[in-house]
Amino acid sequence: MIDMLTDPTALGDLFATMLRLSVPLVFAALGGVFSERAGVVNISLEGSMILGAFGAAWGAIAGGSAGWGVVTGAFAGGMLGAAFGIATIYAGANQIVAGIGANLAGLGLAAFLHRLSASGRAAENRVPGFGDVSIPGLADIPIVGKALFSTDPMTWAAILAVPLAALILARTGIGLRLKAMGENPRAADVAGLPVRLYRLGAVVVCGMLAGLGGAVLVLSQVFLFTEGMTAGKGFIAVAAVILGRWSPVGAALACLLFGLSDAIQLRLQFANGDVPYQLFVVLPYLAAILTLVGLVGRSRPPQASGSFYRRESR
Amino acid sequence: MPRLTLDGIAKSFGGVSALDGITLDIAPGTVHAVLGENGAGKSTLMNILSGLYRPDAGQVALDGRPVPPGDPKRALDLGFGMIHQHLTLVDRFTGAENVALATGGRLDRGLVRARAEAEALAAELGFTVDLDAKVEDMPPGMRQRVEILKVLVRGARIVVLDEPTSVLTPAEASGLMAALRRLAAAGRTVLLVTHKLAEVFAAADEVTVLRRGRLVATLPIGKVDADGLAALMVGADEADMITAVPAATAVIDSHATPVLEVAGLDIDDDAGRSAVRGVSFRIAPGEVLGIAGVDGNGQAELAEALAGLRRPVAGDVLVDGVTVAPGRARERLTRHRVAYVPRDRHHTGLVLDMDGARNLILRDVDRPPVRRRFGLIDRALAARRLTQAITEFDVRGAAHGPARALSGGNQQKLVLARELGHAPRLLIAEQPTKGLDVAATAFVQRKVLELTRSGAAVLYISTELDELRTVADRIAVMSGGRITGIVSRAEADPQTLGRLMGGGTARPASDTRTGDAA
Amino acid sequence: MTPSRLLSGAAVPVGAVVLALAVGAVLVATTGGDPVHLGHEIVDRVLLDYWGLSDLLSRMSPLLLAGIAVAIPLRAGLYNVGAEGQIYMGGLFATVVALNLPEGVPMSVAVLAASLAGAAGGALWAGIAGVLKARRGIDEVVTTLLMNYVALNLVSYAASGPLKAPGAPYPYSPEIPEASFLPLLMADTEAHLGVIVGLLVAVLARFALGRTAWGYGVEVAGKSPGAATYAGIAVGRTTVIAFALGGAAAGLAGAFEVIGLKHRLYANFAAGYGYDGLVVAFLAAGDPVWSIISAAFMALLRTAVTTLKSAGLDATAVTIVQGLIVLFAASGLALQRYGAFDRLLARRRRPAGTTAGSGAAS
Amino acid sequence: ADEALRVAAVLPGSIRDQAWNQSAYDGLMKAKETMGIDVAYAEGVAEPDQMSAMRDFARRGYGIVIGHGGEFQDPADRLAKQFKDTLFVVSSGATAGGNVATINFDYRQLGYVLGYMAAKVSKTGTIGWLGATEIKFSTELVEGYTKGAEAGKPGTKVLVTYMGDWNDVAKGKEAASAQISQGADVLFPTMDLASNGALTAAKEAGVKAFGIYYDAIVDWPDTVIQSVIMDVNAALVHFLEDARAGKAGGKEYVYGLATSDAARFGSFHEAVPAEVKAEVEALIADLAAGRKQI
Ligand SMILES: Nc1ncnc2c1ncn2[C@@H]1O[C@H](COP(=O)(O)OP(=O)(O)OP(=O)(O)O)[C@@H](O)[C@H]1O
Ligand SMILES: Nc1ncnc2c1ncn2[C@@H]1O[C@H](COP(=O)(O)OP(=O)(O)OP(=O)(O)O)[C@@H](O)[C@H]1O
Ligand SMILES: [Mg+2]
Ligand SMILES: [Mg+2]
Repeated sequence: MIDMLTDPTALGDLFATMLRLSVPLVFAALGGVFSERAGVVNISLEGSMILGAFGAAWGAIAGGSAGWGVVTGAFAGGMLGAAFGIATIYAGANQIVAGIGANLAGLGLAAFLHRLSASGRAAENRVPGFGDVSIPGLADIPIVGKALFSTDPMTWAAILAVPLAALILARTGIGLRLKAMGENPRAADVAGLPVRLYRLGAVVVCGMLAGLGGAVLVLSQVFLFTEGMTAGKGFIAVAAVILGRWSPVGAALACLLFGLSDAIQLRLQFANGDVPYQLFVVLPYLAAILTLVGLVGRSRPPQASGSFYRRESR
Repeated sequence: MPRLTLDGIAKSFGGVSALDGITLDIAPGTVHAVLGENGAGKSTLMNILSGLYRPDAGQVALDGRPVPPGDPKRALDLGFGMIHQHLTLVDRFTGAENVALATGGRLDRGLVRARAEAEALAAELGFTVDLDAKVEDMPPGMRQRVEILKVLVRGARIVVLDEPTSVLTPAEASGLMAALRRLAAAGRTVLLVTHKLAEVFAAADEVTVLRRGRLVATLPIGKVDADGLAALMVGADEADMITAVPAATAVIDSHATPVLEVAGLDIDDDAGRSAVRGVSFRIAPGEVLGIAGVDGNGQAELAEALAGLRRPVAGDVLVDGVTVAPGRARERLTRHRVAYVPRDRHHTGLVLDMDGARNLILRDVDRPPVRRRFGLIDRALAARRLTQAITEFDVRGAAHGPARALSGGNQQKLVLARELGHAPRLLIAEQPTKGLDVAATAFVQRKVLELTRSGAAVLYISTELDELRTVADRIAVMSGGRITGIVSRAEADPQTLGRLMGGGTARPASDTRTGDAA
Repeated sequence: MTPSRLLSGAAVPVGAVVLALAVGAVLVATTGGDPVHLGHEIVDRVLLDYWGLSDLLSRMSPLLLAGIAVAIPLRAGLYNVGAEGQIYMGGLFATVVALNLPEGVPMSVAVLAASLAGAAGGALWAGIAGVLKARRGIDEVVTTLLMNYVALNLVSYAASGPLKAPGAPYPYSPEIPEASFLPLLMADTEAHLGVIVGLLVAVLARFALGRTAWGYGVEVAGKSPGAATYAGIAVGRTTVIAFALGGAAAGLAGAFEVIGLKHRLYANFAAGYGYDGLVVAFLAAGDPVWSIISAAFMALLRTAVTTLKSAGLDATAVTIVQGLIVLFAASGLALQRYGAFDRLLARRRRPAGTTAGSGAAS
Repeated sequence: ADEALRVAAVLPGSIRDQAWNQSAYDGLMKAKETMGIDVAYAEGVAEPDQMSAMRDFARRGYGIVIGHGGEFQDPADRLAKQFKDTLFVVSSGATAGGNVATINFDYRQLGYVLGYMAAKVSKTGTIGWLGATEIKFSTELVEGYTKGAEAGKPGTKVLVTYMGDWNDVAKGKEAASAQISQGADVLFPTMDLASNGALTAAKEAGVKAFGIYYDAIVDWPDTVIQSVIMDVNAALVHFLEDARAGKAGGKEYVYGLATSDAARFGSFHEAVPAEVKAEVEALIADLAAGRKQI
């Protein structure tokens, strides 16, 4: 199995698998970063992802192109984000409980609508997705070339989204204000900033990004929607947000770690038939825990994250 | 220029009235002081002006036009700017970012501009601030200065300040007062909440006194003196107590074993930088040693180390001649009977989300009599302590609810009641009268002296020289992490202390090393 | 609490459920179902039925214990997202002990041994997250979440490998000896003693947290780490202990699922209880005793879900309604807690001339 | 109506999984349609709730209660004692007797045929098998598949991947890609919805694959070269017809190539060489006639 790391083709292949497994996570995790930096702990990423996946499939079929799928996928994910946001930011519902509720509602709704709108045979509901676009020359770079430069637009979008999100948070006024909502909403409030609106905005954007994460699965990877197809990726994205210390780049790296270890375990498995497969399945989680212990260490969430902001409470 | 009118403002919290029928008329171009005991409702009133709180009744008007209630954004747009008693800064932002946040900074350009304006203003006010430092790394005084800059940079027309000078040095405070006068002269309206009567006389044109949520009087400053104001605040019968100057009468036995002996203490700050270097001193039974100095010169780390919250790098600490193990808070509280009034009541002093009674057993919850059989807490005892604190220390509003709901001064009183209530051998007090009203300040100073009469020692850290000269027998000055000199109360004139704070020594010194603390 | 307040307190969750059910009824109607009939089903088969009650109780046991598993660390300011994994570890430990008990051990000893082993398994698993938090400052949310996956796979491995019953078509262990069966509360059902233990643990936890010096330390560590350091409370140790105790409660839940319900270790024997524990604890604002109410609520929901599915309701619609109920209940409770309803009423009353607040304070 | 022929099933997964659960659901619906019997089901029932869901049906008076998966064996055994007049049926169950019946497919036999064919078709000498978790269904399929491959062409390498998940389509795709990149050119995905991902990977890479449960060539015309049709559907109807005739009891029902309406193979892809096709057909015939045992 060493050839996985030494043979350029196998390595390139591993790299490509890592990237594909990571891209949906990256979108969702970026969403999570925005939400949590604005002070809202959002575990409803899973719900937004699955609704996004359904939305993307429906939109791409109805609109006849993958582009429509992107729009409807983001919209569907954002709608769940909005519902979660109104419950937590305006009504003051506990963010964890509301997140669990939103996940259930999202999972249920996606499957419910799918059953209403599509036949029971996946292959009959094939979705027009994105094809790979190749950049001649660059695509021939060994190892990373094919994965990075002969791929679909969603992967590029994810790769661009990470620095963009980092830039927004670190360098723009919006980013500064958003972070203030998560650190000390009172400071933002007395500065005349609409705390709840900002938070809601962040949560909706988060839902949309998670929706895109779901859309990637449909539009770029498997070209169909199936019930429960996100299979817990939203929770992995939540973990990636924390593992990446609430920073876009960190979260993206954490997603890559999950993707890489999953890619490796899928390759290690069949060469080691006598090792119980569960050991391979947990590899990504163990890798993440070890990374936390060895590399990441102490981390501080945004100070006001998880809290409901009420103006007249001291 | 705007004329500010308040008409029948009322506000209650959970059925408890904090303000009742406040009607005021403030002329443009004046500085208007607002005075009152702790819990009188000053902050509540100011928060209503800034739109943070929505009044239950009444209205605020600017030039006759009503200001929409409970809308901070509109209030800002109309020109209200408020410096809050409990700072509204983002700890993990730099000073400049905090200013940019308040001024609506956009992209990098906004940050640069906000920074430049804040810097210019700081220079004008005589403030030293490091705008590139994170607020969480700043000493309290600097945070206060950032809060002030943040609001003033916005160019508010009505500037509301809620106890802005409680952690400023005298020089900074007078710089601020002068600036307020200039603002008024330029036609702005200034509302100043303070407990320091000197500031009232220095800066204000008019003064309003609140008592228990009601407006007692509004007077031009020329028509009233300090005693008169005190009487208005607390009622004539109690006013005498305030002005009775406490006399330092404890007998200091400088030959007895010192209660506190500190030898060669080196302490690092959170970032691992050297904060205190080679500090040695003794405090005799019955003695109050004051520590003066500009905030951030190692006082905080010294106090924390002595309280067992921070492990010194080197040096010894002896209480009553017994070496105390480094960094063992519990042992200090109980075995050595060290009391500690921390500078930050929100972070260290109190558990804001616990009620008064539970806060009062923080020191000794795990020992009798609070701890009873099977590890049970004696809740009746805690309740009795609260009753006692309420009567003795006059903690207002603490009978029910979390400490969070208390006014700033009353929170401070709760801490003091707990720390002074255990007959300590040694009291370490950082800015213990911060935010206290005049009566409470005098009361605390009396309590400190009472303590010394029982043979206890006190380390009294304050940035206020007047206060130190009232309570301390000797005053040590800290600068750059060192004690640059210790002088007796009699020698402690502002010039000497000022020189020591600048890093000089009392004797024209040869062992002054200022550079190496960095 | 005046009777009228209590009433309004109950009104909110009930209102939330009614609202969610209304949405559910619309969904049912769109798929051609009969909402009224389904309503009858719930009343007849869950609320007014021996077996329905037994189902409710057998689910309440793990839900309540999982809620407590979240509530205890929460008191120390820590989020235990790992009750799920801790339940699995509890089940695993209990099974190993129950399967290896020497023959002829009296029932009480066998049950106790398996239960304690389960508690130890949960405590150990949670304790790891506690130690990582205390020693290295590693965020407990992510460690507990990730460790769930590890625990699940560990149990899956055990049930399909070393513990697998010979010839089993699915990963499960042999049946544990009858001596280690947890006694039943209701004959012929699965309503086992676990729910009683859960109630006791809830009361005990509330008592220990609220009345003892230890609980006080936990509370201070949770509410103000600064003050805890000042008071010399060992925050690190408190963290580990709070986590371990929470994990023990979850482990107990897992043990009971094995010795009380399934009598074997299955690969997915407790699916979802740990995450529902978060809902239980947070709906109860972290109070173990109030968790009894929220656990009963969640047990009712879970029982109703199965009943609705068997009554022919589309499972996806059921899931939507389930999610909405949780979402609405959380929102409704919050609106009530922060006095939004009071304010609404007061505002409406004000024109009539009464002063806000004064009437209610008695 | 006939009391004994009210039939209910408890399904562990979604009726839209295009696999295990859906085939049972389809079978019920077909039985309802063709035999006019009263059917009910509960889908997505998690392990802690499975016992009470089965009991609920028994109490509602369903004469036959199916637990669709090996995990229902124990609940069925326990309930059988309480409800003596109900016939409990465990799909993929282990032991029958009394009023508990099991329905099984001869997974080894079916896997053997495909392994044999894969080895014959493979050009690289490496073939793949993908599954979700280690249950009887999976382990027996793998066993047969591996043996068949060895019989088809000694030395054929079989890559086995357990994904740990039945429905993660994206991961199914990557798991298949991993096998393909290791040289596998014939894949046998046996998950539920996740198989769609594996088939997508095969399609994109231009390698061949097998379908399961239904004749998948209709949906994957370029990719699927043969399908093993475990027609739970037909098996159920079979069983229920027995039941209507009063012949069903606590027996082990095993469907294999001998009961070719329930367990059979689908269409060959035209690209399958004629001689391979002939050999496979001969093998199937031998197995069906009992001339060959595995
Ligand atoms: N948000 C709040 N919630 C509950 N009670 C409050 C709140 N704000 C103020 N109060 C109560 O209102 C009363 C007035 O408080 P306020 O802070 O206005 O006093 P203050 O005059 O500013 O006192 P200090 O000089 O101590 O700062 C106090 O009894 C306080 O407990
Ligand atoms: N989950 C909850 N939802 C709403 N209100 C709650 C909840 N938990 C506690 N309360 C409220 O908090 C108050 C405090 O409860 P209670 O008096 O029983 O606690 P306690 O005095 O701390 O009890 P003990 O000291 O005996 O443990 C109660 O009046 C109750 O109304
Ligand atoms: Mg105040
Ligand atoms: Mg209590």
